[in-house]
Amino acid sequence: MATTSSTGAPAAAPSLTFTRPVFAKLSPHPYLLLSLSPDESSSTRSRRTNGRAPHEARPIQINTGSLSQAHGSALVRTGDTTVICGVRGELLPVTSIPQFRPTPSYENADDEEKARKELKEYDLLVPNIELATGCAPQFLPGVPPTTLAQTLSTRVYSLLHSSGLVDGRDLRVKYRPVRPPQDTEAMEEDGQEEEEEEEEVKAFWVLYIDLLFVSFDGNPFDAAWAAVLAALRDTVLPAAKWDADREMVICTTKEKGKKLNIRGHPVPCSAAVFLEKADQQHQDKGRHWILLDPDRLEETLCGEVITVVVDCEGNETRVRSLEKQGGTVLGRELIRGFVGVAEGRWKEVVKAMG
Amino acid sequence: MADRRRINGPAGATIPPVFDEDGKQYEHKVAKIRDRAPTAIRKMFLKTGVTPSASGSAYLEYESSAKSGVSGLKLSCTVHGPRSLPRSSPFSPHIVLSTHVKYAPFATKQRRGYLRDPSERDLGTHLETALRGAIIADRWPKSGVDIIISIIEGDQDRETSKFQGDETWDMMNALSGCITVASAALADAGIDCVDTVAGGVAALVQDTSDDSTPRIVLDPIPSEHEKILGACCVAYLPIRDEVTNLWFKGDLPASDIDLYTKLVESGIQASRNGNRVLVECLGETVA
Amino acid sequence: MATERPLVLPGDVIPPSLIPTSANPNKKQQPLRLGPGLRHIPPSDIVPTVAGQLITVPHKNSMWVEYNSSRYTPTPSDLVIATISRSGPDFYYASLSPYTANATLPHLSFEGATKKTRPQLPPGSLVYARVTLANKHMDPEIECVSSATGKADGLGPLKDGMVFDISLGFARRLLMARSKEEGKVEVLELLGEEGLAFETAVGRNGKVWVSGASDAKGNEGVNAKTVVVVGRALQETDTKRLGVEQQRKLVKKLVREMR
Amino acid sequence: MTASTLPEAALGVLPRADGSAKYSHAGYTVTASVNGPIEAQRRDEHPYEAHVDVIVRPAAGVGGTRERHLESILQSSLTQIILVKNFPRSLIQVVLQVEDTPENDYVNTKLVQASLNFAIMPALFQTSVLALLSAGVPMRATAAATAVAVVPEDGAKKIVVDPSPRQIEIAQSVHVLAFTSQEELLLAESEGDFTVKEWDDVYETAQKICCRPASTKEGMEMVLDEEDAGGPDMRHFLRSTLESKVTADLHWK
Amino acid sequence: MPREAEPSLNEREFVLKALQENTRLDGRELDQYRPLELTFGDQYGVADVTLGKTRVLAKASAEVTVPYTDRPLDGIFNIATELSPMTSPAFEVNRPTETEVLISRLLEKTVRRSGALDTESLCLVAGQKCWSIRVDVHVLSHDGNLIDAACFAVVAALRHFRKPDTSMEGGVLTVYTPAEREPVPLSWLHSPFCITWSFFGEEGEIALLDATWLEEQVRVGSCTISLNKHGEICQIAKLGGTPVEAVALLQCTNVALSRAKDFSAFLDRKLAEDAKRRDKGGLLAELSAENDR
Repeated sequence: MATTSSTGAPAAAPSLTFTRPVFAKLSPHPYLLLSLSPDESSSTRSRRTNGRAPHEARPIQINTGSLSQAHGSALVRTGDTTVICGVRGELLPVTSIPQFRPTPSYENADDEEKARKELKEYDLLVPNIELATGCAPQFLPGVPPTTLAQTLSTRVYSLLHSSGLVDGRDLRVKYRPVRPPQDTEAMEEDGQEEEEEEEEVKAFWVLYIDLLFVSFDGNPFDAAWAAVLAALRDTVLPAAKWDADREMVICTTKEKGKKLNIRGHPVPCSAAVFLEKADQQHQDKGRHWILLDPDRLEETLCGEVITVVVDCEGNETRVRSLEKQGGTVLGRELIRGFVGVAEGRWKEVVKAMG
Repeated sequence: MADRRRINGPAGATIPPVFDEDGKQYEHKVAKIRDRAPTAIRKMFLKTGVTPSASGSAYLEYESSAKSGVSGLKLSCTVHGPRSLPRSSPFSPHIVLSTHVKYAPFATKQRRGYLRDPSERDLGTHLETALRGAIIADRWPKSGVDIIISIIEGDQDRETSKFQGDETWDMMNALSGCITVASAALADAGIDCVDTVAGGVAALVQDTSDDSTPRIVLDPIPSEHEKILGACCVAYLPIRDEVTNLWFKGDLPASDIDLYTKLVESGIQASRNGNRVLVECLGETVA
Repeated sequence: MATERPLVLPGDVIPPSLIPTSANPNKKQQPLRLGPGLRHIPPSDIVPTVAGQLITVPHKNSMWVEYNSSRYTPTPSDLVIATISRSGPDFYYASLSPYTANATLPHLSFEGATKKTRPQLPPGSLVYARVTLANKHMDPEIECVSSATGKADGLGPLKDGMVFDISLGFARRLLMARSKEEGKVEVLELLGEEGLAFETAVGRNGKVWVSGASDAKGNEGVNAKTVVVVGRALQETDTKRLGVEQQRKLVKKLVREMR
Repeated sequence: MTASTLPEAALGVLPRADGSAKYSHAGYTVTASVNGPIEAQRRDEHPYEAHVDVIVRPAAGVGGTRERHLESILQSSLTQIILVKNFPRSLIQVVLQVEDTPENDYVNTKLVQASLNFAIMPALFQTSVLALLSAGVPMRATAAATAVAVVPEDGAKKIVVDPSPRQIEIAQSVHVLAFTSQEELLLAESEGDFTVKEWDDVYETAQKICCRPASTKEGMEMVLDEEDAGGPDMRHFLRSTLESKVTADLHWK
Repeated sequence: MPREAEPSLNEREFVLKALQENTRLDGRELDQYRPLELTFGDQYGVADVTLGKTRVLAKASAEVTVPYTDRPLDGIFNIATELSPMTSPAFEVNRPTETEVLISRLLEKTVRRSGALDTESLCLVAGQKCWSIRVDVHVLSHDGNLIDAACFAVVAALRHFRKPDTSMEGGVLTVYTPAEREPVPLSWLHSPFCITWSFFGEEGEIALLDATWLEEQVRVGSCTISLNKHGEICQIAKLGGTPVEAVALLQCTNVALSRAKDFSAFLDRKLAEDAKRRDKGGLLAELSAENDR
């Protein structure tokens, strides 16, 4: 087994003779290690090979509404990671929901809670992430989604539901059967107000949330989620109503569409842990660095990763999701501290979202 | 059976929104008439190096015309290689091109699936022939290069093409865009070409507005015309004055014999314009 | 008893009291020898890597973890039963355990083998061999002749007979010099006492080869049944974890059934 | 069906696998097989260490994106505790077959579900560790995981160990934490809505369950008494399960 | 994936030699099965079957869905057999092997096509809604004769299974959760079983039941007979291999019938025991459900 010393120091020596890219290709770990731990003599501070400080994230740009075919869209760029998100609504008549129940078994729950369950029960949110666009050499098309792509999709899906970002009530298309002919006016309403007892749900909007990576340079989840969040906030569903005669939902461009009301600003913040010793099997781990917003090279060199999703809108910071795996460096204290870092990132991202 | 590697959504089929305006559409279609001169092509925005980790990459966007609902074409292309072919594949004296064109699910009016459909495969084959003529293939024996294009937004109108039915006209615009953007990406990847190939589209259209005499227009937008009689998409090498790929569709009135040649020539003209943008962009990056 | 052979789990801290410090000072200090299931983490930690009983032998100044597993990892000088899977120009490629990389067996490493006289072994043949080289970075190498003496010492192709799978722990017990006393396995002796004529070869890789005694008449009939009985006796002793007494019962039962 | 309060486990249940374990707790029953180190396919062959391959198979229906996610989480965690460096170029394969999951009597179960089911993690985690131990795969340490939910209860918030599907439905946040036997935090997965303070409490509870200091006989009874309060004592459970296995294996000693 | 290990020449020869002396390695008679065990899970419709070292788990599940357009009055019934690396590292996920295809086809013929489950009873709203019943077969341990074990597990699981209760009022379908109404059993018509013979020797003159994995690797042919306790044969499959005397095959069928009777009696007994066990269990579950509210 390679002893830890031999992975570190000797490999560093030839670095003087190699050009940086060659050194990076040949022995990436020592390359990053060297740059992170400059010898005490020199005054240079600990920097990553991408020139960032360990706790420095890449600036984030967010543009929304650039796609005309989608009902909502966003383009997110952090460094060399670029992802596009398109949200498109399609209609799902209740008749084509086999397990649909007009009065679900959870009447006791309030309407909002009910709507939230509908989202999950009827699969009204459908996020998918496409990596096989040649966005990086390892992601070429013509292959089924990689484990990474599937994992990302699942994480987005889970966070969508657990954070209750979308209000399920926005996705209902309701209809009030008309008894006396004079209140035909009531038909015109798109069922957003309170006397819902007479109204019945005729269909649901299904939101297809498709993410496409144009360029991939690490930390896909943060970028992807930012895109989802921005795109959903940009989403306007066409005004739709149930046409009893034609037994179908009819949309119109005459009335102005329905803007989704998106609850909260959950923003993820990811980091990877870089270990001084390539051999992590020892108890004493030696030094380590927590690299915020890791790039592609760093991700290949780090085993342990953490993602914390926070929402700082209220007076108290709420954590909406916490995922840490693949290592044992990040203990209780470090994670506590990292939530603070996440709060910082939250401000940047929310600002970028405008 | 559902794709177990993706999140599939509801079991029952979902329906894209139906608008009450549909059907009445046809009458006031004439309203949005082409405001460009027949020989003018839309403004293009081309940028290379959008995907740094790829050997070469480029992004192309057509200026979306004034009318709302009409989106400009948006394309992103990455080039990977040249790299050695996998052991399994047979010896090849020249470089092996593999082109892959895919519409993003949100690119068109109808949501696209993740699996490639025939039209996307067609685009891929057309693109390959168009490029093969431009690349100096035998400079890279035993190696292959992947050219991947994502159509982020199709060149399509929200309402139309239900009426013109045929989506081919849109595909032609898409193809010419693909050729131009791929050519830029190849140059960015430093893969030797005899010349910079670019795509161009010309169509023979018929509009009541100009007493429905057929006329040839460059870079047509199907929705701006009532009837498209025929169109062609050419991939053209300006310096060598060669056409590497030609795709023609439609039926031309037999009355005018050299109408076909006219059409192709205007196609070439369109491609020249495209080429100008291309060279400009490359010039910047080199400088 | 538990105090002598405490249960250890991976990563447990071994109390220093249990780590032998060379017993008698007059004999010169010999280094602490770590057996299987332990690893040394500099500077001075000794940590178990498997679940088992910690055995310490102070006078030998050695310690290891006693455990039973079913996946064989080759170790030099182990005796193994290998199945030839194919033959190369100079080597046979032989499998020691399923789904693992083949071991190499030089064509000439048989007793008195020359290019002409070497045994021709078709795929599927069995050989009794010794592991000569085994390290995690290379595929193992085995031999059917002692490189020192040039003699086979019982190694070589195994004709006829049958191989039975047994657990690695049981194989080790069978191979013990005093398997009866240390390993608490008597089956074979008992079967012999019952008058069964058979020969066996035990492979450390969890295989035992049993064959009817090759008597001049070669009365096959008897052999097959005998072999089955021996095989079952061994496997049941292993899987049902029989003590000496139960082994005796088992043998009686099996032999009765056979006759 | 009512979920068992105490975990149960059996080792070596699959005679033809190198190692195997069946584990049931809180309504979940999982069987795992471990094979390895065996020859790795070229595509996941690593020159310096063993590739750990984890496969999760649901009881009903085909696995989907959710299973892939669970697999990747388990894979990254197990790679940490297995001494992968000891077996370069080889493969250690862990297959987890879910047999039983607690039913929520208030919903009809849907077959294909993309949403992550946290509560199943501990069962999967424990089973794989047990199977690895039974296979005698060299490890740096053992580990244990547990699921904890913060459930609102008449105004106040209550921490529930091994929550039932019903409790998860109404929970404000659900957490899964895993610790190595050296008390390092190996895995932490939380979703819902919670504060750092709440997470701290959750951490305390989970840690108590996963790494209660090895207890003596009478200490153990005491543990059993406070079962309902603190949840099961995973470390002791692991040890006693292995104890019986090892003594059985070495009965002849 | 690493290839399946082939038995050595010695093993091949010996197995045959022993059989010629009517001796099997585990001392069984030629027509003797290994001890068959069956345990039901906590949930309805989970059957765990062991046959010596072979172990198969079958799980039945139900879902409301849309019927096939060509069969608007029928429900949907599927048996999914997917061998995982748990069966043997030689199997790869999403890579069906011959064994796998064979098993699923035989189960299909035996259970589905023989109309063991009344699919019309699964129809809820003609052409719109129906039950989709699915059985997942998981092979946990493979020591030969997967087919017989799997078939028994599937039948056991389906007969043990309960699907949610439903009702129709004014064209509105309601599927009740277990809390609202006790689930109901499937309408089951008959219980077919697979009995597989393996043949050995030049003319396949030696025939035996319930072959182990090693025996299967050495056999020259096999024949699977599917029938119920009434002796109604659903299918007979002898897929190639050494030709066998027709008369011998008849003999096999007779023995198969008696085995089928044993199986069905055994299954009935187990189901009865489980029902008794549940009577209390069910009540408890109800109570606990009350507490949850």
